[in-house]
Amino acid sequence: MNLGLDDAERAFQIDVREFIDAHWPEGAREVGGAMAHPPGRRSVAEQHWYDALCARGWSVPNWPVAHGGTGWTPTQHYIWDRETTRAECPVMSAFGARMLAPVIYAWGSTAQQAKFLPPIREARVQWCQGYSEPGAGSDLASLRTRAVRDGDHYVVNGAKTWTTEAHVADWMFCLVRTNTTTERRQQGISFLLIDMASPGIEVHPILLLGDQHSVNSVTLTDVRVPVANLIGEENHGWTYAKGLLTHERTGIAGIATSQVRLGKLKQMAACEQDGALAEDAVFQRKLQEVEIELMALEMTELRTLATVQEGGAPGPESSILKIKGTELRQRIADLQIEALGYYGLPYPDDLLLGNEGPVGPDGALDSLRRMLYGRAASILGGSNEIQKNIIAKAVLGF
Amino acid sequence: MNLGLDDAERAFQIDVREFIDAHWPEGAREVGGAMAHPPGRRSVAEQHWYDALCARGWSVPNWPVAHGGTGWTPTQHYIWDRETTRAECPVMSAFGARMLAPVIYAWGSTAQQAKFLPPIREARVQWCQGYSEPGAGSDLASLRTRAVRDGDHYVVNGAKTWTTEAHVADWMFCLVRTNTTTERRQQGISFLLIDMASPGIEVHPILLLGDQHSVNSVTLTDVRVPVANLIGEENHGWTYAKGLLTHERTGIAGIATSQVRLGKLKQMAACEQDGALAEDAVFQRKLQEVEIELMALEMTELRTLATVQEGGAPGPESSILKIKGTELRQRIADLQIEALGYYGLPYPDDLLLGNEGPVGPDGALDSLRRMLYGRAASILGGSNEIQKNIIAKAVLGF
Amino acid sequence: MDFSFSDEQSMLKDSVERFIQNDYGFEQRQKVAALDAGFSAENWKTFAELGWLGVPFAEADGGFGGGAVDTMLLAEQFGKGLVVEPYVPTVLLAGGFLKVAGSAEQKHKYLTGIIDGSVQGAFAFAEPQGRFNFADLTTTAEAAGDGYTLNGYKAVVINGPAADLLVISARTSGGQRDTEGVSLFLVDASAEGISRRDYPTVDALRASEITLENVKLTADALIGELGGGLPIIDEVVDGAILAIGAEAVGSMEVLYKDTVEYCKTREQFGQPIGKFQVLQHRMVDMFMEYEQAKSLMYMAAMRLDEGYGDEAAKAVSAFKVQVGKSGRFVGQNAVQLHGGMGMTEELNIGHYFKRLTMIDTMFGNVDHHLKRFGSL
Amino acid sequence: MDFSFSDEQSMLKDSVERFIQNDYGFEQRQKVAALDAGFSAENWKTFAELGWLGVPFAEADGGFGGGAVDTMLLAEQFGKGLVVEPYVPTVLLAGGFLKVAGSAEQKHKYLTGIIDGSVQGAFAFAEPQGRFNFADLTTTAEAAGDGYTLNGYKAVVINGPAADLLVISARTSGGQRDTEGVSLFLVDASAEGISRRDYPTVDALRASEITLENVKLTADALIGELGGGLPIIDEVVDGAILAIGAEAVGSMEVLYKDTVEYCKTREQFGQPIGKFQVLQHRMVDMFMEYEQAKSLMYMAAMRLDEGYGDEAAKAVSAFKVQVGKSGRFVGQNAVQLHGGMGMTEELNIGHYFKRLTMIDTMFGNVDHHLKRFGSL
Repeated sequence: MNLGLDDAERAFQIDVREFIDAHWPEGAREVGGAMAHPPGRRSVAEQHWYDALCARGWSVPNWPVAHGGTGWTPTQHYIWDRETTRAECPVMSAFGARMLAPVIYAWGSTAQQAKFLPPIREARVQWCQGYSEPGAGSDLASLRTRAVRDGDHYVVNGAKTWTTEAHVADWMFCLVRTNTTTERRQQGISFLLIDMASPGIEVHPILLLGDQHSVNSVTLTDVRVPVANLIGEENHGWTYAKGLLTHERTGIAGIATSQVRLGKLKQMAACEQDGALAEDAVFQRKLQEVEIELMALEMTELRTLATVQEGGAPGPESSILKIKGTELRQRIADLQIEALGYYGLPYPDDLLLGNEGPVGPDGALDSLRRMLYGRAASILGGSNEIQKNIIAKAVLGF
Repeated sequence: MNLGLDDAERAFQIDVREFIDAHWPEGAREVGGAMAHPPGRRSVAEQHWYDALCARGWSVPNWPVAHGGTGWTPTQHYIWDRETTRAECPVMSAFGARMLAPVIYAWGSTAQQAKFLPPIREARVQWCQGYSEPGAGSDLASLRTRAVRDGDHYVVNGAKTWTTEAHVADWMFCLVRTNTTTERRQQGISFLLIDMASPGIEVHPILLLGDQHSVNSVTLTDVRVPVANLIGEENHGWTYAKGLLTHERTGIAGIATSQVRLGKLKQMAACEQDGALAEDAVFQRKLQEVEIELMALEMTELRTLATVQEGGAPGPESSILKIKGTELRQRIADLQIEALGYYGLPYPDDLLLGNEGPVGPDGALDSLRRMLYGRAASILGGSNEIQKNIIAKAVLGF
Repeated sequence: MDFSFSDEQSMLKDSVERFIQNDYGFEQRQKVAALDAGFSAENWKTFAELGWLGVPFAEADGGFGGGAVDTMLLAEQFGKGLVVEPYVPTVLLAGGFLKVAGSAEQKHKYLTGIIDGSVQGAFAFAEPQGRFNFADLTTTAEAAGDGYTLNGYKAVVINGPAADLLVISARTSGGQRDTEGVSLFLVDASAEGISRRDYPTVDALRASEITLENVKLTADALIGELGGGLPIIDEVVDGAILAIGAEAVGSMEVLYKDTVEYCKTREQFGQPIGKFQVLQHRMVDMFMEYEQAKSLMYMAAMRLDEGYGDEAAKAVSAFKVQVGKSGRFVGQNAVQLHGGMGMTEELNIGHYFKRLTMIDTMFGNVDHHLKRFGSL
Repeated sequence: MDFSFSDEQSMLKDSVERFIQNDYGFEQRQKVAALDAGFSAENWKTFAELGWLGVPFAEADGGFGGGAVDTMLLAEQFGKGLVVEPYVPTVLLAGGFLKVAGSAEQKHKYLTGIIDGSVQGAFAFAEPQGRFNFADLTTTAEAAGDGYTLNGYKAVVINGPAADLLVISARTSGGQRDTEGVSLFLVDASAEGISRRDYPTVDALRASEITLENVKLTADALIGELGGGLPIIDEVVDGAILAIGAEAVGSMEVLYKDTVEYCKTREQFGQPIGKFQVLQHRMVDMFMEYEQAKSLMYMAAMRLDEGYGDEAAKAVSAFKVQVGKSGRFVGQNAVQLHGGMGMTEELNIGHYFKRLTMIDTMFGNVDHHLKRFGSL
């Protein structure tokens, strides 16, 4: 048992740092991570970063080596995540690389793997996730979007909602109902890949608190999808989606991001003009409490990763990461607002009055947006209440 | 709307203070209240206090005037409760005066009222409550103690548990099952008054954390109870018991007691030898938080009392008083232990090694006992989880 | 002790309640908030006609002669409707300074306009370095001839864009955080040397950054004693805290009740989500937080009506602490229990949440008022 | 990075686990705790035979050569069994001072006895006025001839009644709370001038108040440098904190698992109470608290094994904070969910709760270690 890096790991860390310095220079860094505003179209700097990743073979480290992954040890993954987060490197959209890809390499046909994996690995194609439906929320299995077979196509009709990045996505992976007469609601669901350019797809923005447009509703009217785009077997989509949800839970912990934000908050409190926060035992205590909980969660994640290395996919324990990770992110965001004092009030957002630029200290508006939009963290991707149900059932045996 | 006392109320307050000074002198005061150790046999000073109360007609202020109550306004009750709690006056056992008596004056026959109420009012007879049964906990309606009619007696067989003060009680009011074939479990239950001297009753102590013996289990074997001791109608006991449970919830808030204990804790923190706690912003903050919550709860209680004055019995809102009141008492007890530092460890209790007297500052052992025994406050009398169910149903309409 | 309202108070409450129900539904509110001005001049006229703008002022000054309880009743209803009209800055702050410390001439000059709705006011007190300390001032007023010259910078002045009359705090003597040496001035918002940067706030109010450059004031601009402004600020702001706290209580009532309704109707996993015990208990907690805040609201109002002093200030701080905590809990959980819908700009829930979050900051957050409570 | 145990560590863990399961059931534990001595001499002999008493000591000194991870594994199992035998005071405190700062002669003189089980130890550091500050000392050691004379009073000395060897902190120079001037002495518990008042603690340990009146010490009683005791105390106590924290983690595991089992079987309102979602989620919270505490336990152990310094001290304080919070939550809720049964002396639950509560106090509570964490 030890936490230190061995020589090889230390060499790897240096390698990563050099790579970052070369391809993601200091300028224009901004904390990424799961809850930052998802990317619209990319900047030149971002595109360069992705190109460099692909060239180096580091664009999809988590994938199996056969499909272009790196085969890193958990420690290497940990080093990679920490270093890139600290440097605020761009984060590839999770939908393709972290959520869909595992389904394709586990259950996709060879042809599908050949067609869909390379563009994701090379960050050339953006995906979105067509799971939630109006009125369904966390209860995915109640979905009603229908896909009816017509020759070598499915004809899809229905509506999806809370579809992040749908407005910039090239493709959507989508759960649809292919059989309406099953006993259990989880049966009769299929997993389809849909080209967003297909006729019959409409995307409407949903404005969320603190967001500047990342979420959408999507309607599908007589959308024709080639049968070749069905993953695995018809009516077995629920199985594939379930495996995927576990992956979603690990990605969402965002510990390194929280560490970066907490670090900035501590710095801000220390640099405050009259030092009121730096000398405020009560405020400092809150920072210390968050820091300790983050340390604990980081260790919990490392323990989970160590288990993964031995046994494969992360178990239901990963729900802890989701619950605690989102709680901590929300608390840090709240503390940021506290630290801002009256400059937590201004919101010169183009949604309201027209944007003349920031008011108050640097980043105040971003902090506010993050605090507001951050409330979604404990709701989306399976609310924290649902996560607790999962732990109660799968870990405690209820 | 005003919080001040008018002239009559101020005169009453002076009256009460003089009465207390005359009959409960400073010496040997100890905070009473619902969670203190219930009285065993009384001291001379206590007996004097009760006698004085009876002579003045103040022993059962909450009762209807016709039965010996005082007819006070809510403000007078509030003044009385505050002044007697601050002076740490003995508190009459709630079982007779606050829990049983309302049942008797509401549903008892004239003969029962004449027989049972005066000894309670005069503090001559002690009662205990035979509700809970082994294995039943908060689910009262599942009770299994049977009462079978035999001439002009019931023959009672069964067992009760968590019976506070059974070992010093003269009588027990008891829920028994008189019909086992009903549709709903709440039906077929009767309300019996049982002389604890009856043959067939055995009382066994249950030792609880921090307690020195107040709780018991009671077995009833062929106990003969005159039919004259049945309250109201046979099989309707649940109705009477339910009304009574509401009364239990208001009694249990213990706000004035918490105020006294918080006051002592603040004093202790201020007098501490090296002043560490007095200058500790974090500890002071916790005291301030509790003080504010107590202020809020006191106002909530006053609002409830004002409603009572208009409409009669307190509604399900009184569950707030139980939940918040017990939480606050527990928090104050925890803070007392925090304040004690290492002197929160010694427990020279006669249950363990033999009692050589206290170690550490005055009252340290009592603080420990209170902290431990205080955990029962959120369990007994309908756990706080049950109270929330009650509010969800009765107030929010679920 | 008496918890009942007088007939006048009940009438006032009913009148505001009716207005909110009939004329201030959520859609109407959103339209009003989206106006350039950030509020409706027409509504303001209605407030004046209904006498609400005169509630706290003495009858001799043309007011209604109301006390803290009256303000509380009015503001609680405003909170239910998420009213954006600048009642607090104009009537309770600008008006409040006149009421508490204004000379007969000053009252005569300005109160009529406030009461009839023709004058808007604001209190410019915050500075970027000062956090929640009213005495932490770098803005100065220097004696100049018969009057004063103001120089400095004021941050986040709520209702700055619309205000005709500014009350400005400035240092006339002492060090940057001394309690003595703080003075208050009545300033015409169009005076030379004043420039503004206007913007909306998170909760859809309007505010300004105000730069003061050699603003010339005559001697009669001073309100209260020279250097004795701090106790006046405490008294006036505590009255305003009661009002925004009461707004918060009104908002919490809407949130917990709307959440209960939503959970009763919204189905998931084949049943209304309100069947889930965890959500029920969460709503019970929301209900209890609301009740506790309401209790301290009554306490603060009654203490203020007994006369201003430490007891009243302590009750106000206790109330503000409770409002901060309860508001955060109720607001966050209303969003959480509404799921994705609670996050949308189109539903009312998120807007109440935003308002509650901002009320916690306004005039000092939980930590600030806990410390103040402990020091009184 | 590596989270796996070595073969020796796994063997040690298995051996303690077996002992707890076979020989230290709750009833046996209660019998042992009720003995006059407060623990079983026979068990202590077994500990010695199994080599546990030598775990942290160098092989050269007759020990096992183990590190913090080994102590952690052992203590975690002790916590599952609520072991009352005085491992921490004897092996980790008295033994720890010898290991960290003892001279070759001192080690030679005492370590054999500690390792073979014939010597009991205790660390007398707390004083009534000192709260959690190791440097706050009124006990003094004055130079007297070749040696020292001790005078003072020590509070709540765990294992005081059984200890043969006391390590006593005393001031040899400086003011009452100076960090310099704290010295440590090895003192024979039967020395003239030492008197004790013995008593049990809430968690069934044995402790003493110790009065020191002109206790004469020879020069070789000093351990470490004169006046340089504080850093030694920090290092030794941080090792002990890891152990009691690991005990807490073991206790939490028992509590959350027992509570889950209880809720699955206990019926109320016609169904197992574990069907109630509110209770399920509470148990999930208990589980998460346990996992978080366990994570920081690993971290603290690994940091200590990297060598003592600020990083290690910081990890230990973080762990102690987490243990305090998690322990309180898990303990209180285990009692709550067991209902009345959780309150009884006859069930194990309440005893774990008591132990967890006391562990929070021992060596400084949550507030103390939060502050220490922030200062490192």
